[in-house]
Amino acid sequence: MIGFYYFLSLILVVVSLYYFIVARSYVKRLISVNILGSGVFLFFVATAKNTTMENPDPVPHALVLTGIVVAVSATAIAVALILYLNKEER
Amino acid sequence: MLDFALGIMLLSSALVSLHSKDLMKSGVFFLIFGFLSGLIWVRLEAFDVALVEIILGSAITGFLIFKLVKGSKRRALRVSAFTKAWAGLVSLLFFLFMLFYLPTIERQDRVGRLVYENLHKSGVESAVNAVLLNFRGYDTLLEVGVITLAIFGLLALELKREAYHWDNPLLQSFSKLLLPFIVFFSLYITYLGTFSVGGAFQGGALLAGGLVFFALAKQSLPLKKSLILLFMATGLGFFSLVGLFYALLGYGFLTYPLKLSTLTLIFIELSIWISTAFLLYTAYKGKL
Amino acid sequence: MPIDLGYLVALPLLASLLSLIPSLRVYTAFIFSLLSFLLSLYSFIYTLMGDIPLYQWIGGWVAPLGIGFRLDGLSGFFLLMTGIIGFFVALYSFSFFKVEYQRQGKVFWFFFFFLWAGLNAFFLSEDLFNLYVVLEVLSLSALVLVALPGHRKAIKASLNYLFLSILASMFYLLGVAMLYANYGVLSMSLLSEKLAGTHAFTYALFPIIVALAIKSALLPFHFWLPPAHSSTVAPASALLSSLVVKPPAYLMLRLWLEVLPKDKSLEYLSIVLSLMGALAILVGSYYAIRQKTIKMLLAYSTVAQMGYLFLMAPLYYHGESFREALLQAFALQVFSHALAKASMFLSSGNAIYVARRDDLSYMPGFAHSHPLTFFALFFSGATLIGLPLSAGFVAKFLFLGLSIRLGFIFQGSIMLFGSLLASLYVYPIWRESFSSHPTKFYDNPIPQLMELSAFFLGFLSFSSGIVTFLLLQGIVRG
Amino acid sequence: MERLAVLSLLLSSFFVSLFISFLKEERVFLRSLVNAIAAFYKLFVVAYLLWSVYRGGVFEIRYSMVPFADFYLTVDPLALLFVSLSSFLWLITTIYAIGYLEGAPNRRRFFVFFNLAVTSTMGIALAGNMFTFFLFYELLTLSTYPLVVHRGTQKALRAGGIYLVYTILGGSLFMLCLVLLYMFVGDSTFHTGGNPSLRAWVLENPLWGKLLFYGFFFAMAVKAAVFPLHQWLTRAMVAPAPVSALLHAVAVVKAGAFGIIRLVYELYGVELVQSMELWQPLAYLTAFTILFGSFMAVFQEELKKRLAYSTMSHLSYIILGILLPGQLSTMGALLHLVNHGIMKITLFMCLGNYAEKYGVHKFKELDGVGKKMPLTTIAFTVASLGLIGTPMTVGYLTKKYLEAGAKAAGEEWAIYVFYISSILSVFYLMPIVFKALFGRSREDKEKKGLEVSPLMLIPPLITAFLTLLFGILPPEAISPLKWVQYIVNKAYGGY
Repeated sequence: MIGFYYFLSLILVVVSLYYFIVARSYVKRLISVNILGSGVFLFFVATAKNTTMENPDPVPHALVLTGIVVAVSATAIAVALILYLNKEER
Repeated sequence: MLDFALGIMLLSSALVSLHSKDLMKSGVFFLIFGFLSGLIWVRLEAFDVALVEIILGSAITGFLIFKLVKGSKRRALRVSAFTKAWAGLVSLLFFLFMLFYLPTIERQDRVGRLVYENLHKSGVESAVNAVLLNFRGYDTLLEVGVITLAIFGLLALELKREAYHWDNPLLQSFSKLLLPFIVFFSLYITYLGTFSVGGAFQGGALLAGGLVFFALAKQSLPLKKSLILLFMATGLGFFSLVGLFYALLGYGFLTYPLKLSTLTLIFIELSIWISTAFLLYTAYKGKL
Repeated sequence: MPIDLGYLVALPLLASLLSLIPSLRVYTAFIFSLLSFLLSLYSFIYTLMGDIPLYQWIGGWVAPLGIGFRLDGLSGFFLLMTGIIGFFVALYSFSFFKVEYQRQGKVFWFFFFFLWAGLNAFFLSEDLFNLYVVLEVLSLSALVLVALPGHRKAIKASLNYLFLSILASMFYLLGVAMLYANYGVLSMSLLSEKLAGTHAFTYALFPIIVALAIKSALLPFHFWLPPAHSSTVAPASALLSSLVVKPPAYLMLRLWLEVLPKDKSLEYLSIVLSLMGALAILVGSYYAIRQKTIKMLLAYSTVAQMGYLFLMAPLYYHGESFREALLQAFALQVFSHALAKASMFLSSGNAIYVARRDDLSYMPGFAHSHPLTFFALFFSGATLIGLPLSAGFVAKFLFLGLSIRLGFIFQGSIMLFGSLLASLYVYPIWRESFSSHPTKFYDNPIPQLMELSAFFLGFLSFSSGIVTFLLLQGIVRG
Repeated sequence: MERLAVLSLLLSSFFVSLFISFLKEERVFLRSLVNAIAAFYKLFVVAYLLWSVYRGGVFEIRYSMVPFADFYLTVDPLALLFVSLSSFLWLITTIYAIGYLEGAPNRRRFFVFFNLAVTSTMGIALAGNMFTFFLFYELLTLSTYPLVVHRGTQKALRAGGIYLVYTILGGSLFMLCLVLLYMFVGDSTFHTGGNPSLRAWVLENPLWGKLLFYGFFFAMAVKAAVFPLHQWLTRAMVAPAPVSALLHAVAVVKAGAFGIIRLVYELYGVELVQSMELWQPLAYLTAFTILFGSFMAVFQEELKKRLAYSTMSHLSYIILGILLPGQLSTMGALLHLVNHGIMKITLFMCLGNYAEKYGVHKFKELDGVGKKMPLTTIAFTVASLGLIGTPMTVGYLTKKYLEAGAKAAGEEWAIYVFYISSILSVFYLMPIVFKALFGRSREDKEKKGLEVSPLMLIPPLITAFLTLLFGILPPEAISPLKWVQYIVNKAYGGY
């Protein structure tokens, strides 16, 4: 089962990498980078489960929490900048 | 089986969101993607992550992207075949590369066991929060720093933008009623963090969601701007002051003595809770 | 006696918050930049005399569980570099924001101190995941600094920078996740023990290297840098170009020399990196020579100068027996470029201040009107070329010597050729500042602090070559 | 005490430049005072060092600057020869420059770089190994570039560009050779009679040894303006007169020649240079340069350019003297290092006076200045005679030694080269004197008082006087000749 999740995370990363490169609008680029991030987080969380212990490893969970907050911060500022550019265009 | 179903759904929502020419559709599917990934975290027993993902990763990011979609022109620029080709090549190579890598991962105990062994010395009972606030508290300090930085950044640039809300009287009164509950519920979640699933970011994000809802319903908070600013800076300020305080006392930077650790951590959680909430709220509003 | 290294991070963080209070802004900026500078200086002096490497486990939690600070010769030296540049840029900014960009001056300090905290944290950190968060701190604060002028060009540049840097961060995080999955630790010192004799880490290395290459603008990923560094205000440009691109390269050296075991795949990687570095030197210099505006010229020169750090990658792989000399060369190249580039960007701010435009051909004849700025340009230009006594010369001497000793003729010749190219793009700046053409004479004075800080940075970059033995003692001992 | 003396020799002018750079442009008097005091102080230190080195004192400063190479300063007789020459001429030029630049803009910058250039020259003289030599050699480039472009005119800027191209290319070559030297041999210390470890290595790898020797030679030949590398020198004459005088007659070009002395005598060693026949092709090249320079000088309309070509030719006298085997030619070369400096600086200062007073820059404008400016013209005549090699002047001495040296080495052709060059120099110097003295008289209205300010008049007179004095002094007296003899005896007694 863990293997499936690893594979899923890999697919997410690869696909969003492709769309990141071909994206021509900021919105799509932002979405793809966010999905790429989710893929990486999935890798982390799958690793947390990939242990001999009964409970999953809490460290990756904490790291992913940090990662999500960081990603949201970056997204927030990107959104603000893009909105500004859009407004200028109009 | 459920895993496979979830996985396929997650993947297809991601694909739709990425591929769709219609930005609105992309946004909607991105929201769905966030929600589904929340479910997957639950399947993987990452309840804390799930909570944050659903509120932050899915709801708040989704809202932000919606705002963006509204303002963006819906025109799809042509992508040259060449770009597609090399993007495809790069991704394919990366895919193959990672495919070779995946089998090298082994099932093993990583730091997890150590966390559980030292849990009683951390001052909280929940393992994730022990890592977050104590064992790797320094990461969290910087994380609070990052979010503070980002939101102050967008304030500092003074990128003016118009407000966006729903004009619905029913919604307005509902939001007024709802807000106190959300405040208490988010505080409760924050408090839960000391011994179970929950914590400051989760609670803060929840409160932020409530505040955003409140704002969407064309309501404004009865708070002064300077107070909101203060709330926003509380997390980082308090956290780094605590770090400095213990360093000055000679315990070392961010090193809590065992007796005081629970108390300190609760205060830190509270400060992060309030500032996360107001930071995300401001992130949504885009201005004070 | 060692100090608590946490101060180096927490004090600037606190300062950034305090600087938001309008009535305290100036005092905060002054006191805390002085304090941070002194702290860096103290840590540097400690690396010269005290026990190094010094580990400090935050919260008392030792490595696999907690995060550590690590202070050694190299990090101490870079802390000093950050301190010096931070301090002088702060001095410059006092005057600069009084006479220009007053609105931006109100918020500048917040990001300035954040950046400083991030840099200190980066050089001290010992934990790979922690470095990810710090990288984010750095790139977000850099990004805001890029967008600071608020015009369309700046916003666009900062947005492009943001996207690439998020992508890079995600790649880096993926690499860290892979390492954690395989080895179960995040601390660099533990990792180096665990890596020995294994091969799986080479997979994880790939996304990490790509991420670091993007962040330090190595050639195929360099296109974000020139617009980002040239479109913002002078003190911000100075910080970005001198300091913000350096940490990724530093981390790479750290990994290379201290964490990764010797592995055949690394050799191939090092050759690839070296080729990219060589291309960066050639292409960056070529574009720098062709630029018509000062700031673009300087930004492209940053691309070229960063190339040297990667050009020498095969040496890091083959040169265990010269580890010390390599570290010294690396440290000096980073140091000299950082100081010189900061000084040049500050001087370009002075040029724009008097001439009101960025064109090279309208650059004021500083030699005749503003001697201090002229000296700043002169000394820092000499450092960029790598003329003796400058620290840049010593770095190039060492790099050249090591590449010959280890048989890397290609790298050596590119290095020499690169400094010839550097003289080609520095020369126009010198020529214009000497020109006594009447249209280039401006007699309006520049605020003294703006001139002095540019001058001292240039002077230090040039004269530090003569005391390298003193500056690098920490590295020799470590 | 000894270290202090060496350091203060090096740093006195550096501190002056530092001090001046913080002084306001208007503080003329203080600036001049500080300059003069430092110059006198330096002379004093030189005298002290001369005395103690003669008595066998050893002075050195050495520390490891970079992992492979040492920063190494040492005071040996050869260094002192160059040091005393440059610090004496520095004093003279400083006085001259104070007068010459009176009222000109940007004097502060001028003196800052002037002093930096002198510091580098001192460093070049005192350098105890090739690494240190290189440091100061490049620093000299850096500090003289601003002097060349001092006026900031288009012409000056272009000249500066060419100067940089040549010197930076030369510097790169130098650096490459230096690095190779360190990587293969690991040591670049100057030893009387040659560096032993280098010698061992060269004997093993003769090809590399040869290449390295030529590399070093051409890197220094750039500054010494040997034939294909001389373009910068003639163009650099746009610089103000004191710059041309000190830097392009003494410091810069002589730094190249001095480097070749160190290279031949103390790095490779005469024995090696001779046994490997490294010197021959270079000797032909320098001989050609002598003739080429003299020949070109004859046709130069611009007076400073004429002197520049003459400098080029005379520098090659020195280099040829170094390359020719045997004690006598060595003595000739070392003597000419000093003598040419004294004579050439006189000429430049005199030209500066002409230009300052009557705006004379070209040959045809010279008419009649001789009568208006008798003292300057006397000095000019004396120095010209010296350069030609007339008896009773120092020029005669050097020429005799060089010719004797060529004879002793069995290279008779060189004697003819010297003869032809002497004849050519009559053709390029004497017309100036004649035109100045016997040309049409000038119609400018009479100006009262001295022909030029005493600050500009006394220095050339002193050097002209020395040209005569050292020429007629008996061999026993204290003079450059005696010191050169001492050096050569030590050098050739070394093995």
